[in-house]
Amino acid sequence: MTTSIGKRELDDAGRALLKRSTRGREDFEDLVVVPVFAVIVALILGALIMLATGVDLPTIGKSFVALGKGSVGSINALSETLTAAIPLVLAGLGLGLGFRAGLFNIGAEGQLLLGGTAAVVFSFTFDGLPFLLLMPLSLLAGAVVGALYASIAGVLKATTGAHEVISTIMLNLISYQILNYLLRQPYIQKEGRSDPISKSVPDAGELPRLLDWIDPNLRVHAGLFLMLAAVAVVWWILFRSKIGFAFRASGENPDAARYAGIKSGLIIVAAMGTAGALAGLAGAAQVLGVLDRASPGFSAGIGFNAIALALLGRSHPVGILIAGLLFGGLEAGGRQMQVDAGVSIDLIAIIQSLIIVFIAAPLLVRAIFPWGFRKSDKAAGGSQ
Amino acid sequence: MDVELRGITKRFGPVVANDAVNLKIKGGEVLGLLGENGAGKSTLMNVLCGLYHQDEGEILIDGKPVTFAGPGDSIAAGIGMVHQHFMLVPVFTVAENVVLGVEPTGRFDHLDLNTARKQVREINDRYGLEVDPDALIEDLPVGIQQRVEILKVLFRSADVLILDEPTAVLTPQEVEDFFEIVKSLRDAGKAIVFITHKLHEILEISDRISVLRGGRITGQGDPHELTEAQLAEMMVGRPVSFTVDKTPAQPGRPMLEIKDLLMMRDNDEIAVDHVSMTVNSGEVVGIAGVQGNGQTALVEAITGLKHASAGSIVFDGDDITRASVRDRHRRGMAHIPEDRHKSGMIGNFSIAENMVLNSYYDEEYSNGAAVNWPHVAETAAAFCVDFDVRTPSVFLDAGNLSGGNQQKMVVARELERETKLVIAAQPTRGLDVGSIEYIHKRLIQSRDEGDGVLIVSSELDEIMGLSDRILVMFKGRIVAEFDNTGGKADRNAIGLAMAGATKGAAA
Amino acid sequence: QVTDTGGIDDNSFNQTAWKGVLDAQEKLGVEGRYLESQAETDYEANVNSLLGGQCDVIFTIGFLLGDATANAAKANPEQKFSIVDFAYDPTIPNVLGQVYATDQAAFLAGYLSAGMSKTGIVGTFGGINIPPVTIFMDGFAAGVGYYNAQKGTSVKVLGWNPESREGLFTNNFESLDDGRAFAQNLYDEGADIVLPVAGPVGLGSAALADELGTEALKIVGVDADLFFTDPEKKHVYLTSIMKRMDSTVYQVIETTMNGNFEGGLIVGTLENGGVGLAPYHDMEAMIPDDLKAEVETIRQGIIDGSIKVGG
Amino acid sequence: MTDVTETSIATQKIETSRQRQSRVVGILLIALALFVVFVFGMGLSGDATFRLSRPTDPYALPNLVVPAGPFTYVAAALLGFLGARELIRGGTRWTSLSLGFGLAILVFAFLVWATAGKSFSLTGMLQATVVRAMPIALGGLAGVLCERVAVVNIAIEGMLLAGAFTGALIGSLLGGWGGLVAAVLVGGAFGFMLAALVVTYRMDQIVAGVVINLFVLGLTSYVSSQVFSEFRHLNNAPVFRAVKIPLLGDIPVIGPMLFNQNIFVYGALILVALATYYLFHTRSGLRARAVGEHPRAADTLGVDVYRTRYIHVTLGGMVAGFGGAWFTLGSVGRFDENMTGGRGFIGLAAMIFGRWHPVGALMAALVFGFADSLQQKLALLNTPIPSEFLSMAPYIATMIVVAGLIGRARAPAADGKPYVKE
Ligand SMILES: Nc1ncnc2c1ncn2[C@@H]1O[C@H](COP(=O)(O)OP(=O)(O)OP(=O)(O)O)[C@@H](O)[C@H]1O
Ligand SMILES: Nc1ncnc2c1ncn2[C@@H]1O[C@H](COP(=O)(O)OP(=O)(O)OP(=O)(O)O)[C@@H](O)[C@H]1O
Ligand SMILES: [Mg+2]
Ligand SMILES: [Mg+2]
Repeated sequence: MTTSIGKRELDDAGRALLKRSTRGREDFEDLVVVPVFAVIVALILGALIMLATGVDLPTIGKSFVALGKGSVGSINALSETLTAAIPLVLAGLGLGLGFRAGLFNIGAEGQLLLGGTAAVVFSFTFDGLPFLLLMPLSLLAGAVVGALYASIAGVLKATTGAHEVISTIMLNLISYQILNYLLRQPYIQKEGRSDPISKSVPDAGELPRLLDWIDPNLRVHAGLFLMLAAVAVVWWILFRSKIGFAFRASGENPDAARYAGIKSGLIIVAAMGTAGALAGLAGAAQVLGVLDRASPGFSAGIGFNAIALALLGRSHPVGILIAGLLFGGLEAGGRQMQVDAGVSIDLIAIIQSLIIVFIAAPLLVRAIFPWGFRKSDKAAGGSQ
Repeated sequence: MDVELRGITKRFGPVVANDAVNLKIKGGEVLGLLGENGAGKSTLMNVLCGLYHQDEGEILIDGKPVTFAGPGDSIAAGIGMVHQHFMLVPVFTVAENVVLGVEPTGRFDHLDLNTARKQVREINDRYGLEVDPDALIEDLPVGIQQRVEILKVLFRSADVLILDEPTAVLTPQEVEDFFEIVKSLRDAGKAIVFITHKLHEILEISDRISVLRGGRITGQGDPHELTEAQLAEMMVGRPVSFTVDKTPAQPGRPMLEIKDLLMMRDNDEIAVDHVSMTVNSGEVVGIAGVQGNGQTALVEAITGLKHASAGSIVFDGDDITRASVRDRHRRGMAHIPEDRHKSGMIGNFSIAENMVLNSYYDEEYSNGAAVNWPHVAETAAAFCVDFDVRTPSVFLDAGNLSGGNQQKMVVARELERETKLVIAAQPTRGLDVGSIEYIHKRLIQSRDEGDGVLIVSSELDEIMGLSDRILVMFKGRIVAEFDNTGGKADRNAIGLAMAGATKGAAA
Repeated sequence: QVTDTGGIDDNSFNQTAWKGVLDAQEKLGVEGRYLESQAETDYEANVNSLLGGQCDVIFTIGFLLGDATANAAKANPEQKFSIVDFAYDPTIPNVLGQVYATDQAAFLAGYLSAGMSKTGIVGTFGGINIPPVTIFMDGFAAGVGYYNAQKGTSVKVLGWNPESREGLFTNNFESLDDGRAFAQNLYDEGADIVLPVAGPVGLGSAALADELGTEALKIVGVDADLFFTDPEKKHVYLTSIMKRMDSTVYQVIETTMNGNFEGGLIVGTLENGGVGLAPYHDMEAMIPDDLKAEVETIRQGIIDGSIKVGG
Repeated sequence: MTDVTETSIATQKIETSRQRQSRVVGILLIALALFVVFVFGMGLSGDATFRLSRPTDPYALPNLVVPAGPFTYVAAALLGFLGARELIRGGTRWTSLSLGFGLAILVFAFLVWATAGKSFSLTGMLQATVVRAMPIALGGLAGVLCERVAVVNIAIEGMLLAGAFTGALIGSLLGGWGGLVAAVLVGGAFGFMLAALVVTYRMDQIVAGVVINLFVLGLTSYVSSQVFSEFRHLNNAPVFRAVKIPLLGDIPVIGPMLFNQNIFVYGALILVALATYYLFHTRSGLRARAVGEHPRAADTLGVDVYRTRYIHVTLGGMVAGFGGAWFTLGSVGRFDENMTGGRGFIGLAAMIFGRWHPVGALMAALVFGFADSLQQKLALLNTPIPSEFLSMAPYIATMIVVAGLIGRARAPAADGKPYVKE
């Protein structure tokens, strides 16, 4: 049948359908009130835990001051916060994209390790290239290797249906061994060392520090721009691009996507690859911007924290950015807390988890604090 | 046992699904409950069976008010419901499904499956259900699954049986058998509520009829005094035409030619057994057959979802046996899938997004690598207007639409473009008469514009009403072909062929 | 003080160094702070955090902090640093390296173990294959070899091959359970004395020895005298190879307070008491007197240079 | 009506999926045979000695001495035979079995190759296999209990850690049994918490699991560095020792493996048996599985979906708490930060590998345990293969097996989906 669609004038009835529901109090509560509330309650509970373990009140006060000081209280604090956020956000973006495509990728840790290692190896192999070439190409090497490593899980799932949770857990465990092995190879191992540690990144390969003209100890580096660009790009991919539409469609309903002619196998591999590229970039940014070399376990759990981050950010790029800044701030502030008040930095992990609980379970917040929040209609609605 | 519903009101957020409904159900009687999609029939019955709790009103059994905290209570009170969507655990056996919740047990909570099997067989024999208690549900055709649902209710010795659209997926023969079962239950003194969209069924089986519209009871009546047209008008609020108005077909060039097609199932059984057939432009070909005889596999082969093991498929002169789903779609093949919830749409996507689910990559809707969302939204709005999809906004999640509107959305997506061949599988399953009328009209319109149309349906009426030519599938083969110009095909012969009668009998 | 990943309460490495700070707190009235590293990525950040903390001297504990310390020292020439287990070559003016000739003490332990082993097999395993760890294993193996040469026996050392520089490593300094499993593995292969060189991981080995009974399996402790720092399992320790970081750290603090801080290197040896073999404590009665005497002779021999430990 | 001409039944041969699988397996087995010959067999000499008894055993078995060179050829021949059989008589029922058998032969050939001219204690390795497998098996079993009622439990790792911590703390105060009970209760409490978050507060199941992991890791690490470092006596619990079962424990090889272990090993084996009986042979088990497959159907039949989920997730937490106590009360008596070291995630893998079946999870855990203990032995044997490759071998094997054999294994249908009444 032939219906010309082209540019068609909409009648009133049609135009009426283009109304979007406006954001109301509900969104305000979801996006602002609940998170602020979550942070405050988590901090209070953190204080209670300190009390319970015999920390006295003045020290608790001191530790919260230190937490604030260490995360946003000075240029150095801000710099540390951003430095910590960069790899978290990059890896988190990859995971979030994967979640949207229906892939529960636990493998960011391994992708990050191998991507970072590739960036280091590339940079000292092509030492002598000018900065404008070496640095971007090293980053690219990290992204490519991360993508390839993640694609293993993607290809296995696409061709044999192997569950990506298992294969990415296994790939993580394998990556530690690959890294240990590589770091002992004469080509990669630092001269004169018997422990597994790589050669250093040449200066032209490094992500330059942004604020070292103020103080050489300020570690925030050009990876910051990479992170912001990645947020924008991932947002565009997910919500504006064709491939992103296919990602989301097969994530939401793989069957319908298949019926619509979207090739699920390709999508799985592409989504895994993109996620791996971002994790690889996170690793590359970490070695080129902060660590200067690869050593065993240099990922330091970033790949796992990024899972929490992506979930907290509801797999939305902007959410992930905000969550990443929050986590980065807590990490930097936690360090200060341990120095100033002698409270173990492990408290930060407790606070982080409590924040996630309260943000991810608004029903819980409403159950504990019924006043002030709208009567939740959503609670009664739901499926069907 | 008599049940009375008084002033039942049930809201879902802002939606009032039932609005002060009064209803009486009596033992030894079949009450037919009618209503458009979304009228609130299922909701009302879910309240009665304890799954939902009413916001207002009360339920009386034999005059005494009762409250149900959950389905357990209503089962204990003797009420059993066969739900519109099957409530069977696919990986359990028939016996396990039937006894679930009232299991016979031995010591240490041990599940006594032998007793369960025996009890299932007893009921089987008493009502002539003929179901193998050890078969896995997922291996059974839907007709048999329907019987398992009834077994479940009978097993709990329910006195009130609620049957929510039980015949939607049955073939004519199965419906006849099913009515025998219902009648014997009624004669045994049970009260039965029967919900359906098929007016002739309700006239045939009910003793009393109630009609719901917009959550309220809008009519009551005696099936012996009412006609289908009157019922339809009570349901929809306007006169409805039942016959599909169409001119004789003008078949043109062959649009789809299938030669010697062989399809295998995952378990290595043959699903489609060397089928050859042709669909010409400008004609509607209907495939009749009991579910499980290979129609699904045939459609999957034509649309490219599964690859053929042997044989060829030619579409408008080009061999597409190996072409991808997208390629076929791009060449002008439209596919209205059998199960819209599962494979036709994405509930969490907006209507606009669903409208371009299989064409978002088209130049029409994209700028380079990006999707042109404003244009998509406008087009979707235009489609909604064209196909009477009722929604406040195209940015709403499609999952919020009623079943009929969802199907209209899918049909709009498939037909609102340049098409040459339309494959429609069960295009009106579960829809009310108003929606069915509309979709049928659109399919005929496609034919009149020169498309080839292939309709697969287990609804013999639908096949008879729409098709110019009818093929009957049985055990993976095309066993008979009928010319249906002017509706002249022999309904009985088709039914017999569907049941696998020999050629001699069918002729 | 910035710790390595073992944590301040590891019963050996970090804890011993921290003890030096605590001693100084008590006797010299200084104030000490510590910052635990969770992972290798923290080193630099942690050192930086302490920079802002106006410390007189910052101790970095562990070979792995070598790079981070050097960078920080170069960026902050005013700040005094001291690092345990790392010798810079060339030296950095504001960093004092503290290294230990642990192999000297380990040699004694190896000789003692060889003398005490009933099965003729002793075992060792390490945390990671880095010099401060393998130096224990080298000395231990050399001590066993010396015993074999002296007595004409063939006591075997499992878990470390000084030539190929390969051996048994847990690849972490954390998992106590690995410590138990590795010791069990060595025990299954016949070892009745095990030297775990992996910080707290060795506590897991001690738990196994406790369960099997000290007749079947004895443990040689490292870093501190584990008889005191692991009092619950004190009976399983044959002896400990002590690396007196507490004493060198204390010395560094003392010299700093006196204004005599100088960059460079101090080396702990048997001679200056920077390393040593712990007393036998509960095992005293079990060890034959002539073996004790021989160990003492060797000790003197090492100090006066008549016995070469390395090579 | 026109009759349709009969199409003749297909005479051409169509390859079925089973035949395809046989072909792949056959080729793989033959490739392995060649691998064994050319990589292991070439120039191999000496005997491989596997010690079966320890000096202390009552009935000493002689050592198992295998002439390495000839053995590899026998192994290769066996592999070749299995492969050829699959290729020629493809499509029979024994494909998976052949593959499993072939892999076992490969592992043994590898062991012989690595041990040629040396010796090690096979019994010790097998005993270690069982020991190292138990926390993984218990983690997997916890996962099975949760996922059978459709709650994905990523938090197994955290529950193990919580069990380990509680075992150490309460064990130090009240003794081993007190610690054990407390660990089980605390594991259950975290299970209950997970259930509350996902069932009542409808938090995403993965988020809730990740959060519990983070919380437990933070809390236990915090307390251990803040409190345990100061009060050492709070972290010094007694260890449950191995209890030898009379007679059975004296059987060579099998005895030490199965009948001379601590209560955690016995407990895990009993729990696996109980869970199997419970899930597949009792009324409550049937209901639980129904809740996992089709919660609405279960609900319409009066099964309380929420309650069922609460109960089973709590039970799963208790099992994980028990498994966690192994790290402290069953091993070293002390808690240490993050001492579970990802074993909970491997448990999750074991659950999937084991097809959501308790016995399957146990078997998968044994594979991991075997790889773990094998690797330690190989480090002592000084094989020329870099130890990293040995370490990753089991993980690679797991991926291959998951991809090849159970790619299509099905999780409970409602797994991970919240259930909303009304
Ligand atoms: N769980 C629910 N949450 C929100 N709205 C619901 C829910 N269930 C039903 N509704 C709404 O209530 C109204 C009545 O739905 P119901 O399923 O009872 O209709 P029905 O008459 O059974 O329709 P059909 O013929 O399609 O089965 C519809 O508008 C539907 O969208
Ligand atoms: N009465 C019965 N009892 C048990 N099994 C039956 C019965 N009738 C049919 N079957 C089995 O049901 C299966 C076919 O039914 P089903 O509807 O699942 O097939 P299908 O794949 O949907 O077919 P189609 O391709 O036609 O849709 C066959 O395996 C057949 O053996
Ligand atoms: Mg309904
Ligand atoms: Mg079908």
